[in-house]
Amino acid sequence: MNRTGRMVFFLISVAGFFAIYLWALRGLSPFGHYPGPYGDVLNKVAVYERHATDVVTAVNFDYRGFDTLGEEFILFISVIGATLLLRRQKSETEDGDQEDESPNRTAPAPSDATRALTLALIGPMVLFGLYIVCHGQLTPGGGFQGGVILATAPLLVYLAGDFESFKKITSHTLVEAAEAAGAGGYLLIGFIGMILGTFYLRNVFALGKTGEVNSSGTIAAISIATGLEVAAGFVLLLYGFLEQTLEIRLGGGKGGGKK
Amino acid sequence: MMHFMSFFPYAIAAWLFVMGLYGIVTSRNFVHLIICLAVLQSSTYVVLLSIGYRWGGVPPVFAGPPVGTPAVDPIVQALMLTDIVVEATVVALLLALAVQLHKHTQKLNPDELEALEG
Amino acid sequence: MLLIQVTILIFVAVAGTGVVLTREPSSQTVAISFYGLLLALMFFIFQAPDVALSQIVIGAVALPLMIMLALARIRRDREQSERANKREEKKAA
Amino acid sequence: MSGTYLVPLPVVVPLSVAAILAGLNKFFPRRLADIFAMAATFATGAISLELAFLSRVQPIVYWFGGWTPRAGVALGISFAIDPIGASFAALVSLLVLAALIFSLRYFDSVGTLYHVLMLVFLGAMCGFCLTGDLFNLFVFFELMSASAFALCGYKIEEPESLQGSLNFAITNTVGAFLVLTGIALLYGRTGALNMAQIGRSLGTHADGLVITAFVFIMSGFFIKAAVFPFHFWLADAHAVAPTPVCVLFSGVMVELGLYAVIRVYWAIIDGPFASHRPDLRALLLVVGTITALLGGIMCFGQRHIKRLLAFSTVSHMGLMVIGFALLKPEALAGLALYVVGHGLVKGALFIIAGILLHRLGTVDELELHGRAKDMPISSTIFLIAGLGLAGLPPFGTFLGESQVEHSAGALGFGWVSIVFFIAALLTAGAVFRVWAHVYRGWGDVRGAEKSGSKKIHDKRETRKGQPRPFEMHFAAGVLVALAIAVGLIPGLKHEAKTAALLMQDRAAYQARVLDHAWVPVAQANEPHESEMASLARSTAAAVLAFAFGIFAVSRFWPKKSVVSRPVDVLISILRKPHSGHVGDYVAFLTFGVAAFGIVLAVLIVR
Repeated sequence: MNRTGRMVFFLISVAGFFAIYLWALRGLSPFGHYPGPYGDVLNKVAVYERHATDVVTAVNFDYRGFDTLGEEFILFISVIGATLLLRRQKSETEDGDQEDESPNRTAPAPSDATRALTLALIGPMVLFGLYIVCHGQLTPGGGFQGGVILATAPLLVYLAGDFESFKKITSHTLVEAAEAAGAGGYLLIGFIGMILGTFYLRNVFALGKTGEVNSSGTIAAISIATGLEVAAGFVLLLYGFLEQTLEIRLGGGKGGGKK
Repeated sequence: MMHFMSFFPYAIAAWLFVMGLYGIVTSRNFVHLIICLAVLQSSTYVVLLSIGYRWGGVPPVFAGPPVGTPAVDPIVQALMLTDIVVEATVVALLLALAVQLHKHTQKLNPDELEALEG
Repeated sequence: MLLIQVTILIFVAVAGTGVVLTREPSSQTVAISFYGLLLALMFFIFQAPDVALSQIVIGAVALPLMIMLALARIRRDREQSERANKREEKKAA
Repeated sequence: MSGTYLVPLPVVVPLSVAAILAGLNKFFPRRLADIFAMAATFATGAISLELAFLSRVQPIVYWFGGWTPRAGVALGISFAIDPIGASFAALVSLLVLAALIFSLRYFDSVGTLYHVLMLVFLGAMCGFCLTGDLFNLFVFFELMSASAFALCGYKIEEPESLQGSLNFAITNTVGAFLVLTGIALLYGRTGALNMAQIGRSLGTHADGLVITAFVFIMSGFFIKAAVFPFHFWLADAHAVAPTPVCVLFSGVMVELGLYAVIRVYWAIIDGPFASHRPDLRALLLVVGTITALLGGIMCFGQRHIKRLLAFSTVSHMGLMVIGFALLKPEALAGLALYVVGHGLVKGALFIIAGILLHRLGTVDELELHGRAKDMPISSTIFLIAGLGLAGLPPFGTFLGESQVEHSAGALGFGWVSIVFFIAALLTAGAVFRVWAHVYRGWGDVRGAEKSGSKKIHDKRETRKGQPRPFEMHFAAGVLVALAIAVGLIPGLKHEAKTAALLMQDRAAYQARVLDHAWVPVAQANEPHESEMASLARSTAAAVLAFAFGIFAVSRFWPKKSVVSRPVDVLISILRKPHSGHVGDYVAFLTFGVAAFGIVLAVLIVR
């Protein structure tokens, strides 16, 4: 189809689509009147049963923990997939064009002030990330959000220094192993319940005292595993794209790290 | 106002879905198209959020307010968390494909690609 | 509260439309980052702090960052091919 | 219940091995990774098969984390395993195993990442087959898609491959959001995510919300299932994906899209739709017929063998949609058998195409003309698989097809047999034509260069050398043999019908899941149908398809004559929308959703 044809066809279709969607939405209860019962039941029982004050985290890592397991693996496999898709082929080992003539390729090195500021940010950032990971069962946050925050720490190193030192901290093999360990850790925690003779992903650890950091049993453990996986996963994702972008500026670099 | 509000958030969700589709169909650049897909996805956030909302409800975090305070639905929020991860990962995969496509063809416009006709 | 809710919803709708209609990917990256922040704000207003936090780190930071990096790579491709073209032209001349 | 501890394993085992392989990426020699992956796949298949056997007596309900429902409210996520779901999981494992065997000589495997992707793909499809929770279904759908996108774009050096994967990924992601929106709508109405609980609280009234939610979920899954007008991505993705990935895409992934629609329909939507079944039947019969015929014609018009096989999958998906559309236990039983038979046969055909690519570096029918005369084993397997595609007794496809046709006849839709016949004639005919051209060297292809679809350049996927790769032939041969064996297992038909009754019994499903009740499984009564008629019909269809394929390479085939000109025009018109342009595909997708919604709305609310 040419552009006009496609446009006309689409506009007619989308009018019908919009109409049936709106028709469906009219069948929902009015906004602000959540009908329940799923959420209401959990709001009532989750804190007592799981000793976690953040019900969303309790849902994520316990009641519907199997969903989150799948979600972790979506992230896991996307990182693997992106690594695979961004891999360097044999034909472009050093990605050609060594005779790069454009002088403006090398960005100006960050000034010392910027450098100091960014480096000073790293410590608090890591602490903040860890805090979010560990307090998931108490306050908003958890392994997922904290993990992404943790992943920004190596990025700050990149901003302060350059890709080479970024590469040094984020030893590819190690980060890959960390990612798999996070995802595998989640699976393993699930197995504990099975080994003890109950169900997969059963929360079998001591629940602790509500409101304390080591409360809520496996929820905290899973949150930490998730944090590890997410942090490593996002570092790998950003690494993949950064490498694609920056290899020339740094004179080639080692490449995808694997054959 | 209350009456208006009882349907308005849902309509926003439908609108975002339609806009996302529009962007995808008319896109001239795969990166633009991928971003439109993210807009389309935000429609699902809005619809989930609206379904689980309750007037005057507190967030489903009972660190401050005692259990039993009317709260919004925690389930949709858990679903949205999954949804957000899905968004990030799908965008990452699609971008990786688009980057490679451009590397090999120097093209990103779907109108200019003709490799797969018939 | 009601007024804030209506306002943020309108903002989200307008910003979403704006992101779609911004055809230039690099300015669109800025737009999607802003849009991500607006969504996070909306989640916060509608009592979903957990989701808001995720949305800030993903929607407003990680996602635009990935898009930016991809665009940088694409721009590099362009420059490279342009240079190659020029070189060939030189040779031809 | 015995065997309960097995339930999470079909998902957890492949994912665990994937995590181990990914974590120790650098330290795993290639062969060790092969062995690990194959062992995990084999174990998954064995466990799934065992679950299928166990669930015959009573479907198995398993609550993750031990969150059994309270007062009919499901707190956690359940797996609800019945024989059909578990058998599909076993079929998935079998095809993954075949794909892994085929890819033993796959080049450039990037460490163990390929294995990791395959294993996660396997785990996701198994979870998809077994789950009883609607959102969990979506999660596994996305997990399956994410690994599929990466696998599809594996050959990053080919622009076609990247474009095909982008089309695949974009359309399927839009589909996933449609599904999610449908789930959100149902959740907003019922406040539940467990399928049994949604089904119970949805009531029996079909209003706008229920209709649209079903249309969204159905359309989203139909995108995966490549049903008209959502099928466009399929040929693009298949033409470019690596061969072992094609085996999985065509053999099971596409079918699982339909499986999800069937699961959701019988667990949830049949409540409100029970009195509107004729309306839904009419819509789906039309859609299925169009898909079957369009896919068949497009299939016959291809010269790129993988693309040809891809369109044959579209055609067969149409037949399967017809099997679902009848909404009868017998048809559902036939459909399940057909999925198994078709998956095995199609897997074998793709593997043989992969061998051609391995050996001769192309899968273009005309370029290959007569070049594979010295490949008797491939030739034989290809021919037998073609007969299986045509539905020759005693293939599993025949067993399924005859039951669907019988059920259709009982409902007064005798014309369904004609659709099956035409689809077999076109798709199997095309396969036989390829066989005659490539393996026999019959016919004359000079001057035919311009005809047919556009050529796609393929690169070799495998290391050169060893002209007769034993393990590739072994994989294909086993699949074909199993496809025949499926048709010969005594009592399988009866089992399938019992399983279909089980899947369709909504009240019993709800009682089992939500009330932990033991409901005796209703046994299907022995059918009293005449075997002879369908036996003769299907044999005749297969023979005619063979004759048609041979006729197509003979000199009597009308080229550029008065007869063929209208056909050429038709094909070129049909080819237009298959433009490879993702904007077109999404426009058609929007059209499809809107059309389904409006048609169902008009039929039901009138």
